[in-house]
Amino acid sequence: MRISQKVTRKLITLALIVILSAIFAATAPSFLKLRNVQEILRVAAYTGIICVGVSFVLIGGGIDLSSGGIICFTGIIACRLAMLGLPWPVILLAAVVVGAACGFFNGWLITHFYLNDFITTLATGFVFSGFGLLVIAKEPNGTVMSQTITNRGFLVLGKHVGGFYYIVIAWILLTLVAWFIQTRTRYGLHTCATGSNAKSSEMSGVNVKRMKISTFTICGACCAIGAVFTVAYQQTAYLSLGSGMGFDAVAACVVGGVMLGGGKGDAVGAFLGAVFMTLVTNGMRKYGLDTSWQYVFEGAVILIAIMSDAGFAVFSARRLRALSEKNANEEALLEARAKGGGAQ
Amino acid sequence: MSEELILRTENVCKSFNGIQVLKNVNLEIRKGEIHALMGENGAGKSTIIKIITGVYTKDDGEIYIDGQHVVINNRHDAAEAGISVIYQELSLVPELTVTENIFLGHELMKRGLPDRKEMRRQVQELIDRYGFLLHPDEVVASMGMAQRQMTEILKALSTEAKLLIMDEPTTSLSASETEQLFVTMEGLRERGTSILYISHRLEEIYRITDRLTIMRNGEVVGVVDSKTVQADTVTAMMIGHELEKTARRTPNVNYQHCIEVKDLSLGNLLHDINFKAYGGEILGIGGLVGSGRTELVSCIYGAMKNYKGTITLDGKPVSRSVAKNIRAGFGMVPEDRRTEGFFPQLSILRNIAISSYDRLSSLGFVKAGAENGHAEKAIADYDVRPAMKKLPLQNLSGGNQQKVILARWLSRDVDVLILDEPTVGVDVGVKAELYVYMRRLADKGAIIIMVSSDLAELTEVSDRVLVLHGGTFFQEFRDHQATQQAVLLASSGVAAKEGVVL
Amino acid sequence: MKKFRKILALVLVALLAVSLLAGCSSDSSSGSDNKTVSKAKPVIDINNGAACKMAYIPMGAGQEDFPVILKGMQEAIALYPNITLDTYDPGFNPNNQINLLNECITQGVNVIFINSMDATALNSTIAAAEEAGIVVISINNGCSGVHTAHIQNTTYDAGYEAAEYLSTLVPAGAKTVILDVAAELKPTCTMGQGFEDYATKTGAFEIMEDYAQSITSIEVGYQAASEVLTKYKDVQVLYCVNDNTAIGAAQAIEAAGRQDDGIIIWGYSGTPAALDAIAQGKIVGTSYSDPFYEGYAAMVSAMNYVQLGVTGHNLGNEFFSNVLLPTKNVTIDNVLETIRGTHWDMSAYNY
Amino acid sequence: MKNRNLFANVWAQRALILAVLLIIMLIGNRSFFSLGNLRTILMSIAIYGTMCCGMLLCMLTGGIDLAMGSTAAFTSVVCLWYYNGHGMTDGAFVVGLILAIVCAVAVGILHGICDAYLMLPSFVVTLATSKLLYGLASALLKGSFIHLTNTEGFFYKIANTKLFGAIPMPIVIFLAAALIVGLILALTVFGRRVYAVGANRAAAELVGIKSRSFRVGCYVICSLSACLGGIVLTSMNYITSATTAQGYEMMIMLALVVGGADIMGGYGDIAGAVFGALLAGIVENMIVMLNINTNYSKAVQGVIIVLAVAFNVYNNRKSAGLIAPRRKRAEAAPKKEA
Repeated sequence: MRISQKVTRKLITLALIVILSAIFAATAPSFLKLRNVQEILRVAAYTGIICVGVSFVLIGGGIDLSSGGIICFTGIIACRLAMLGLPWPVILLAAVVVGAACGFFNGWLITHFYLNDFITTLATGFVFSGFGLLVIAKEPNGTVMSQTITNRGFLVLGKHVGGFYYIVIAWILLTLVAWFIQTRTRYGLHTCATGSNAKSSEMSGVNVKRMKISTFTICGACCAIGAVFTVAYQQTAYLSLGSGMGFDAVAACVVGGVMLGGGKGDAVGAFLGAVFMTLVTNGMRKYGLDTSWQYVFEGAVILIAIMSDAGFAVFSARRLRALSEKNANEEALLEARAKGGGAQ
Repeated sequence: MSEELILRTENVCKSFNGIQVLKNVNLEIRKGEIHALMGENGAGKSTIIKIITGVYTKDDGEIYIDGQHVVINNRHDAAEAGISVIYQELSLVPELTVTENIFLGHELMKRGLPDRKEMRRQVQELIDRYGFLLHPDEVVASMGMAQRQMTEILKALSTEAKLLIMDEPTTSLSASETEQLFVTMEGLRERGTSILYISHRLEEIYRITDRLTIMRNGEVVGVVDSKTVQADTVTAMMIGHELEKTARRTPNVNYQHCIEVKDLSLGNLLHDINFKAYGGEILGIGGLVGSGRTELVSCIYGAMKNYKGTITLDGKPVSRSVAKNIRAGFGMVPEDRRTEGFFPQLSILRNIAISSYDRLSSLGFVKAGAENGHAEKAIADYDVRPAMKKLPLQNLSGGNQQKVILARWLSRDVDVLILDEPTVGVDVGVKAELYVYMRRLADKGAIIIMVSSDLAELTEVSDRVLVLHGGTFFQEFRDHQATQQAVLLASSGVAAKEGVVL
Repeated sequence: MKKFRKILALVLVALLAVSLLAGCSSDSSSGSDNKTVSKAKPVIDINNGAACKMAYIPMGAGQEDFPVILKGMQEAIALYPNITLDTYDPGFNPNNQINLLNECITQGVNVIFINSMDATALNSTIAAAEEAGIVVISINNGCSGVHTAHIQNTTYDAGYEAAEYLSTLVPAGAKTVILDVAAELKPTCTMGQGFEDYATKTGAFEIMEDYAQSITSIEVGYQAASEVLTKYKDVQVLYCVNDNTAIGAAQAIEAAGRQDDGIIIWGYSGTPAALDAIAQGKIVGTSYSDPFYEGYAAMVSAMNYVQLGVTGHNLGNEFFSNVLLPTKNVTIDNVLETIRGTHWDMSAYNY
Repeated sequence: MKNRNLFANVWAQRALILAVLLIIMLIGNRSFFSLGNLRTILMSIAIYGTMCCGMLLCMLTGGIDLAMGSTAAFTSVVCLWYYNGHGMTDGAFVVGLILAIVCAVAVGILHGICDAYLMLPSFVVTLATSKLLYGLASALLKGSFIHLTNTEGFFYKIANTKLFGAIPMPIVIFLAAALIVGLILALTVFGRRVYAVGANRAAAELVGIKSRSFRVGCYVICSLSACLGGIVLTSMNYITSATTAQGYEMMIMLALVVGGADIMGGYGDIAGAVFGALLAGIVENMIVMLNINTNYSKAVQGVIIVLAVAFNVYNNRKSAGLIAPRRKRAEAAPKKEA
């Protein structure tokens, strides 16, 4: 059975990752060290968990730029709760609830008022980081107080076991669950349908509005999970937590094949996208090269990814046309036969 | 074909804000029959279909499915009653596979998850039963037009549809794909599924359908057996009353001023097109929807650039750039005004003046006075209502929007005017006005090429008619020989006696 | 489809290979890391050729004194070809600084210099570095967690001495606004605190507001100062915690047409632009310290620690050694000789 | 069909918002109403206001440019790098400026081709180029930054002289840019075509406008305005680096949206853009004046933007007749009865 386009797209990203790691491993001594692999996975996990949430929104035909704000808000809440000495499950649950609420607010605002996803989530991102400032611990004279978390029950989340940070394990689990939901459950099918052709999905009885709101809610929850693990690792929360993550997560998803426009790609693609982007950044640092080249390279990689994907689409469109040309020459044959019959 | 009826409508009536659209429509479709429905644009065909499928609600009259009385207020009622529709623009989800599309909205669940194996098995079974060339796991996006059509049919059949309504399914299919579709439909007929087939193409009606209902002006004018009916009787019933004779104009044709098209071909759509359009005459181009008329005039206008062959105006080659042609005096009223015609949120003034800024500006700056004057004159000349030049065009009625687009070109006394379905969705009053303006322009010696599938318009308004069929010109009707029947026959490839076969 | 995938993969590999080869060729250090860094910290005898890798992580590309500190460091290791120093650009983002710290740990670097963006955010990562036997030295804005050394020019005394000098220029109880560092840097940059303590002790200044806002550029300083000017019409002294804010404040006053109201502006760290502004009388003065010496001192202490094989973690001490470099009040009278002696790149100014 | 309802007209809505803000300030802090404070507000929005005018043309034709900040940084770095490297004479400045303009045009063309011809998502493309330009700028300066020191040269005078002794040049440049773009949109054929391409690209093609190359032109103008903004900002701060004008593109887009523009194109005008920039500046200033923690400014602007977007959608849908008065919506008669 021919491998479907989705799998091919993921194979390309996987191939790039393998090639890139091979090159880095060959030329940079410290690349293959256990600690470096751990580090790559940990950083990729932080972006990856947000990418899982964003992939739901992208597949559903929307876009979410407020993940930075949600991370800041839920991260600070987690930090405040951790200072109170609560165990990590309670904190994680509280953060996820708040994150989901922020996501729901996004989805409700967009579907209820027919607003444009891009601008609305950009604006709500600012609003959520404003909430973050509201809840952060402050000195009596109003300036922000910086706190170091010492609550053992919470800091365990930042540790690693058998070489894998808990955030990495959570990331892999989340990706598998998300992939299962997106490809195996009815909800996933309906999300993909809504993203690909909202009108006909609605005609077939899919509640498009509820779909859109739920994708944003899931995205909010994932941002909260990512924030909690990061705060646990850094043992503190600060105002600029998660800044710029909104765009990086979308870029990683696009590189992983979850394209804007809806219906394409899935969580595993986003996983590979996150790994690839982190790999590029990490690898480039190995050469003591002026880090500005790392930004140049990152920009170039994103451009190549979208162009190759567009090329991919154009190529498959050309393949389609070739198919119909093949039918055309059959036509001459049929034309002759039809003329023979003719009408009375 | 057994005798009892799958569908019977009894005196169904429907009117929209005062206009009676359907008058006592009785439609009868037998079990296991492919029943055709024909009628001119505006005869009420799609309204009765929309009532049967629950898009509109009927004013009165009854609908019987399988003999039982049925109330259909929305799509779900229609689906439960076993009626499903395939619209012209398909309603498939490109990113999903065939199986997922077919079961979208009513997936079979097992232990809370969609039961993929079972659904795939059922789809495979349907495919084998009807002999489609489909694979259950192929993604719709990577499929050709015919395969998508089959998937759409399969989707209808998967809900045990007793009656399948197909609205002009073959417009964008190639001949081989159409043939595949007919084989499928014959397979459905054997298995007892009845099909209501709407089409303009007579040869298709002969080829595939058993009986044919003809509608005109919201009434059923006759039900005939497709196999034996003569083409002339069908067209006569469709046209019925003679259009009240508008004064036929005797064009003073200026044979020097002409556009000549020499052996033009475009992909596998058009091949060896040769004709001339003379100044002072209105040349009508007939043919069925999808026979390449729009593409032909787009080549002349320069909007389509990848054609082979030569087009010359008074001997000089016509450029392939729209901007140069406009400066040379070309103008085009596009087929679909909403997507290609007007600028919704811009004012009437802007919509009219947009084509004439070469005249209304100097050194790149728009002369406001000239622009206002130009627009106000156009609004007055062509009686655009409401005559408020600052009003966004989206707030106007269809007729007035079309007038604005026409005014866009007539206001710069264009030399070559191309009109593509100029009077679709326009009320009768505005229609007559548009014809007057066109005739006035022709009298000034301009070349006018009008593409239309409104037979009355084609025969009455244009002085000469060329009919496209099978990718090339099939027949020509000179100096008003064209009758609606002749044109209709020609567009189906049946040579009418009046015209000259090319 | 197969053909396309092959072409795409080949193009990508070629691109990656070319850009990386370019990268490798420009990489001077291929230090053969002969001794793997084990748990216990071995003594690296740099004086006779033992290789030593060092990394400097500033706040970001726009940090003004970064090139001068780097010049100081490079000067200190000029005679040691076996010591290599790499620099990184975290782009003013604490999360990137954490990732870069981990990067250095992985590359088995021996010494890390860092200007931290947040007093507490980096603590856990720095502790990890210290445990791996890496000497971590923070410069200027330091970290509250345990690390080997914190080199900074005396921020508290700078504020105190500046207040002392300014009190001689203004009548007691002069209305003052402190344009202070952002909250997260307050624990380690205490010049504002020094100024305030002097004011409360001697009553020389009436502090109207401690405006805690992270100001990195002159333009942001300009906006903050002009807003403060309109809020407090009668302000007499503007104590700014960095020179960009001071120059921005001078611009704001000029724009408001109040240059002859005698509003006193005092900066901090003495960048070329500030020295030039002092020379032209736009600002009254600044607490000057030459970042070159900071870099030099940091490198020297790093080399000592590396030779002794001692890190803050090994010493197990609660408090890390804090090297305070004195700041000098530079005003119109001693600005010219300071300019002559400074390591700042003053070539752009014609002195 | 003029709707007499007071708040339907866009200008009434804007006047209402301004009135509310001014009343708050009357209660809050009187010194808000000084001429000096007005100049402060205008100075704070001068730079990205200029860039708003360039971005307006791009947004009107349905484009998005997230790389404006990095374009401003990169072009100003190139200009100053050349200026300092070649004796800081006015001649060197002109050559530097030409180099910067060439870079800006190149960036604009890249964005235009990716969006109009290759149909790539311009959101991700411009995000990628912004990273690319940041990297190139910091590579050129080896990660640090570059000073503008020649205070006699024209480069310095751009932002530091005052027109008629009172109005700082950046404000003059901002108002001039707004005026020029306003004139272009109101009076020139180019302006008419911008609105036509924004309203309906296919229809524009049929009226003789090559909408694809036209949109590339708009992207180029957008990048050029970013270059102008970068140069003026550098002259103001006597310093530039890869991080100059970082994050400006967000403020610009939000200001345009508050001013009535639509991400999908076709809506918006220069008065709206100026109003959006002014409103952002006023809010920023108010927050400082009312002693609110300045980090809240982004959150407050977020709220205002969501309200503005809701207003815009409501206005556009109402004028398009999508929101019919209650009565008529019950039985929406079909427009085209086949």
